[in-house]
Amino acid sequence: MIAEETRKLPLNLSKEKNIDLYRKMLEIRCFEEKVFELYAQNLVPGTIHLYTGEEAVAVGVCGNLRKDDYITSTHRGHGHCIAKGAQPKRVMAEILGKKTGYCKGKGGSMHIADFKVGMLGATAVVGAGLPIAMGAGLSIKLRRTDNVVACFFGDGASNQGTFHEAINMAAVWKLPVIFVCENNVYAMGTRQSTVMLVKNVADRAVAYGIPGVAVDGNDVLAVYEAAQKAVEMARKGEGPTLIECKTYRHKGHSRIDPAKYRPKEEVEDWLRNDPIKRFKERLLETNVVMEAEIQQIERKVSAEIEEAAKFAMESSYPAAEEALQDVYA
Amino acid sequence: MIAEETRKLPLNLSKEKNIDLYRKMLEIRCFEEKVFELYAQNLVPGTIHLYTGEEAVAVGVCGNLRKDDYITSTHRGHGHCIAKGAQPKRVMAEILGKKTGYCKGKGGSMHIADFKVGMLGATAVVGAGLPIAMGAGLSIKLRRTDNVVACFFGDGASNQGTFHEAINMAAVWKLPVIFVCENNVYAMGTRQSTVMLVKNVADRAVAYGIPGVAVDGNDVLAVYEAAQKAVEMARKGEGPTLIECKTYRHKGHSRIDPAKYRPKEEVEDWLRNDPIKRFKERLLETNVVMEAEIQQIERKVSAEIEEAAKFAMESSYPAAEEALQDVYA
Amino acid sequence: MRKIAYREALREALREEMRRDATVFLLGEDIGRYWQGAFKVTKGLAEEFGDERVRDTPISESAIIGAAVGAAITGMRPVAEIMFGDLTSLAMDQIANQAAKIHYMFGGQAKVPLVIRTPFGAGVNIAAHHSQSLEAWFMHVPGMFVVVPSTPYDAKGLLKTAIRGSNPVFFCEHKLLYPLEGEVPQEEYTVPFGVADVKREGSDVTIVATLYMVHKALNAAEELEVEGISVEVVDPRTLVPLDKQAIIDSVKKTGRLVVVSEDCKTAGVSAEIAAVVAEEAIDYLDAPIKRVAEPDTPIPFSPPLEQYVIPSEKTIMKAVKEII
Amino acid sequence: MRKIAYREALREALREEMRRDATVFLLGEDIGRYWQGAFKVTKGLAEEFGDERVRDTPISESAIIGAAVGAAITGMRPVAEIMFGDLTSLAMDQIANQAAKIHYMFGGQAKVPLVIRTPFGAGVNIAAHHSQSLEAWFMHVPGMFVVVPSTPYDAKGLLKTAIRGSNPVFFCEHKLLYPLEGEVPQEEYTVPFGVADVKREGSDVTIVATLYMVHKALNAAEELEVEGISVEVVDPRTLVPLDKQAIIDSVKKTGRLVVVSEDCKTAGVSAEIAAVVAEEAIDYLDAPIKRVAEPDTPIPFSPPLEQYVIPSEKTIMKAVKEII
Ligand SMILES: Cc1ncc(C[n+]2csc(CCOP(=O)(O)OP(=O)(O)O)c2C)c(N)n1
Ligand SMILES: Cc1ncc(C[n+]2csc(CCOP(=O)(O)OP(=O)(O)O)c2C)c(N)n1
Ligand SMILES: [Mg+2]
Ligand SMILES: [Mg+2]
Repeated sequence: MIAEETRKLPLNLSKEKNIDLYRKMLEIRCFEEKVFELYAQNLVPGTIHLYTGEEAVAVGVCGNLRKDDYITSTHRGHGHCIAKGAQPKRVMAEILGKKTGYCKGKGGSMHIADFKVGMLGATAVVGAGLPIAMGAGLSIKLRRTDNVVACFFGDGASNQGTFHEAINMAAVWKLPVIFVCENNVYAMGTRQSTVMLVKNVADRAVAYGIPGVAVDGNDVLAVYEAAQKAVEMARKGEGPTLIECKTYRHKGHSRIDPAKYRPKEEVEDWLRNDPIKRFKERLLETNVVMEAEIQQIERKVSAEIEEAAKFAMESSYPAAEEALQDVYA
Repeated sequence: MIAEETRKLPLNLSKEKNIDLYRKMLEIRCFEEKVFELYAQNLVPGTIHLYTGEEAVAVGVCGNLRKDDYITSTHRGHGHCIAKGAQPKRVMAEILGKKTGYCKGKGGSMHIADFKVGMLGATAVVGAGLPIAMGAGLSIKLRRTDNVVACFFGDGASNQGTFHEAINMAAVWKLPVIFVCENNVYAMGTRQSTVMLVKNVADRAVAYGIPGVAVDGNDVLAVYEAAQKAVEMARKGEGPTLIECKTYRHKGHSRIDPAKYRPKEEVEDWLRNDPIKRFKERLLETNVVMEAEIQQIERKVSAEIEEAAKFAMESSYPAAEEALQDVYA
Repeated sequence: MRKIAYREALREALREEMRRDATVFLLGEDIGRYWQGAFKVTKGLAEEFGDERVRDTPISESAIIGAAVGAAITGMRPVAEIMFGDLTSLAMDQIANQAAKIHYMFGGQAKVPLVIRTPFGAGVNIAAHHSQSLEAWFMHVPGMFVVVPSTPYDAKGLLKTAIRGSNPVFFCEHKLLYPLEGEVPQEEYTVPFGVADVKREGSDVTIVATLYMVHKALNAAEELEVEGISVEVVDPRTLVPLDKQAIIDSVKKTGRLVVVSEDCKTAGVSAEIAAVVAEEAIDYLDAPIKRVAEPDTPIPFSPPLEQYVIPSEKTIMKAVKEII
Repeated sequence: MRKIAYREALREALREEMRRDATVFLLGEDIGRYWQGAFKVTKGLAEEFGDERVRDTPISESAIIGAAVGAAITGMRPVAEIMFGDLTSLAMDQIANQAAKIHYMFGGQAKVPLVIRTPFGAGVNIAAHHSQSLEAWFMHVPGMFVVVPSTPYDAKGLLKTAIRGSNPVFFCEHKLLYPLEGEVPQEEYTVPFGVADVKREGSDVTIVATLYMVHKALNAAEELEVEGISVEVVDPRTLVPLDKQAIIDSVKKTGRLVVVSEDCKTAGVSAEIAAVVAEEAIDYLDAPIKRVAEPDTPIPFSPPLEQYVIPSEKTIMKAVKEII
């Protein structure tokens, strides 16, 4: 875990930006808690992989992106969607398998996409998003726009061959891709330290001749800063960066996972290290916002997520025969 | 190319060992020249990938291996076979598609194996040998023998996902595998420096927390020394090493390749840097062997290869229906 | 006889073979003591045999199969688990080009006694990347056996045969079968490859079905019986080798064939079985062959959509009635 | 009409589409100025369009297809070359789970207009890893079209259609076809997907064949004519979509069907075509369906072995005579 001393004051960001980051993190947290609740009520089909505890990563990274920039996502993708600007209600509807969801119920929790905000979709094949993100980067380069792509993936994904192939290609071709490893210590029940000898996934950047940085993934500003640098580089055509964000999932891997493989103290430490709590404290300490404002935000976000859940629950399921549509464009 | 100053006197090796290394390299060279000749006479079906110019790699590595150690090989595998102790005549017969070949004509140049000497076979899928070699290492570990595996692969193969996955697993499990990258500057017409940003393939070892060394692959003793260290480590259960041997193929990639993508001076430099010529000069300079002995070896090797070719040419083709055999064990 | 679940039957096979033969070992993602397998098939095995022989791996499907290949050709008998059948696509080269071809390419020098276990099948709303049935891909790869057990009895007996054999075996399981209970004797037994099992006798129509579809076929058969239609249900149990004779014998008797399989229809399991009969037993047919399979779509997430594409008792009954 | 080689026809299609549409670009191993493609299809294109649009890649099949997918969903029209069809096994996840499923999984939001070109086929003694025919794997993947041109005319017209479409296309070529010459008009044309071509009319038996096998079927047909047997040769040209009607129409006319394809017999192309007819046109058949395909073996190296397993004029004629 990243030590206390790395805590920093808010960067040179406007109050609005700081509030924005906080608000987004909170939105994701509330959203995930709502999903958890609905799941417990048997309203969510299939399985879910919650982003709770990792909010600073998606928000810190996406805080640097424009609407026309791209991201790719994973099985643990709700947070990425919301951070990139997808509407919570349509994300929720998708998770519930409703027709009003982004994918009309065809994708579900593990396959959400919102191409309108540059969210190129989640893949449930661990590591499969890296080459696709790289390809989006190639497309940007060929089309000569100044967009960038942020590619989210887990620590577990960093052992896939696609990690190697995609980062190498992005490096060689100087593509505008930010590879963001969300190192939440585990891939299902497997500790990353048992399947990789180096300390940081970021250390692997050396093999591709690109910058690699490991940051406190529970410090939204640290993530923001690292991403900012990487995004700038990418926009200038100077190639990709590998950013590793050290974080932790508060819950089990998926809904059914009691996560007994995690030492109790480890979990407690990380719960104390909650990214939202930390950022809130910092905002208050530094007088960037007042308690009252925070409370107002919290109320608004909570109401908004309730709205989203209501929307999703009230939406109807797709008609069965729609299963046959959308196979070909 | 590796500079002159790295030239060393023979290591602390017996005369027999020195002669052995020389003899093996020569055997491979003569063998390949014979294959080339037979190919020109239309006696070799399919395509061929000659090892000419790279002999020091297979010989320097295999010089450290016992008969019961393993190797895995590639599409450019004739040299590996011979270095590991396969009989030239049966390798030649396989290349000609004869029944007396190691694989009864089923494999051909790209798929030779001789399990009796621990040569676990060549795969023609670039990079596919790395996981298999790793698996052989796992087998050694599980069976608690002290064998090792040497895994040969090209610079091009180092961009495959299997490179990443296999080396990582070997590292994590401390398997007795020596990953030997034969960096001959090109993968077909593609210069490695255009598809990899780091200087050495060996630099990638850092990503797996294992030793990585780049050596002059045209200096058989340099290869021998690096391999010796790696083999010792592996035998002691201390895990894998990545050795990159900088070398060059004298001919085109395959028979049909005029190799026009290579600058003339580059080719000339490397031809001057011939591993066999260099070692011979060194052996003579240091009086390890006398010119007369060398000549005797040359005559013997040449006769032996002629014998091998004769054997292969005189052998018969398999009967057509044998195509249906060996699908299942 | 005692009843145990399909997943327990598999576990028993693994346990017994690991006890019997020290060269048998397991590898795969999260199969060890911390997770015990995504579907808990390997539960308790790490505790008994240790972490070396019940080996958790990084998420590297290609290297998992490669590791199994390398181990198999040097004297071990690996059983590799790929967590979801869809993910075999990541290891297709190692499976189809290496594992399956090594014995042949090298002229019979090497044996490749390895088993790849993986679950296929839809029905639990986990969408396009976790629900496919891809048996047909592997049937099309010479040099490998393809096993499709539908009951705990078959699962245990076939897995033991797979582990003891000398060839690569692609061992298909089905997510919905894991909890299914069935009779499994205490005593040692194996089930041979290439021997179909007539799961129900009948005289009007033959249904050939595999994996979970066997049970849907049996349900459909029961309902059809009420309507006076007598259905024979043939379960090939292994797709490679395929017990053509058993299928043909049944068709000879009934004159009608419905093939039910959960994979996509085009170029799927049902195509091969239909083709075999069209080639070798067409004269016995009194009606067109019917294929009941997934329409050619990815598996959708939402329950009504997913249910729509999975072959059901209803679609099976409909197909039967169309040719009666 | 002028005659050009199959490889030139492909090159013309690439060149014309690249000139017409700036979003079309090529990527693959050694397709650029230094090697010009393993089979020289892309010769001269890097010179005309530059190294950016005719892009050499590292040896990373999975990332090549992934790059194409990422580019396709963001506005480009990539044409990826996989040097040998056997190597698609390394990119199977990106092909089958990503490229083919993205449009569906995401509810139609994204289009994936990409083409994967690759050569299949045996006959040049390059053994088990460079000689396979794996069309059937891709037919079994919903969401992707599978194209199998047998002539320069079809190759050019179908490739243009593939590049202009909105879906992923798996475009199969054949090593032995590249030098084959045939008539190709100077004028612009395309060949639609899903429309079979009757390459020869006949009345006694229908042969459905694809790729190089079309030519062997035509040769066999000629020889059979001498013996008084009139053969109709139907070339589906695309396997997905499959022009079932054309096949059925021909079978209606002849009453007999031989399916010829170079891939392994079990669960191969010929299984699907046989199954379609057994399902939809069995009443028109006067004889069993015959499949002529590779026996289920890896492709051996040695010339006599290899020739033995590849379907030949002789094996085709034998099959025809068995049902006449
Ligand atoms: C290629 C692949 N292998 C295995 C799985 C099963 N699986 C789903 S999530 C997961 C763990 C992923 O770990 P990580 O990449 O660290 O992401 P996290 O879940 O921790 O966010 C696994 C093994 C999969 N979906 N895809
Ligand atoms: C996976 C794969 N991709 C492409 C090919 C075609 N091919 C054969 S050899 C070769 C170049 C290999 O280069 P390298 O690994 O450097 O070995 P070298 O030929 O230089 O010894 C290629 C691309 C192949 N056989 N396998
Ligand atoms: Mg993780
Ligand atoms: Mg090379």
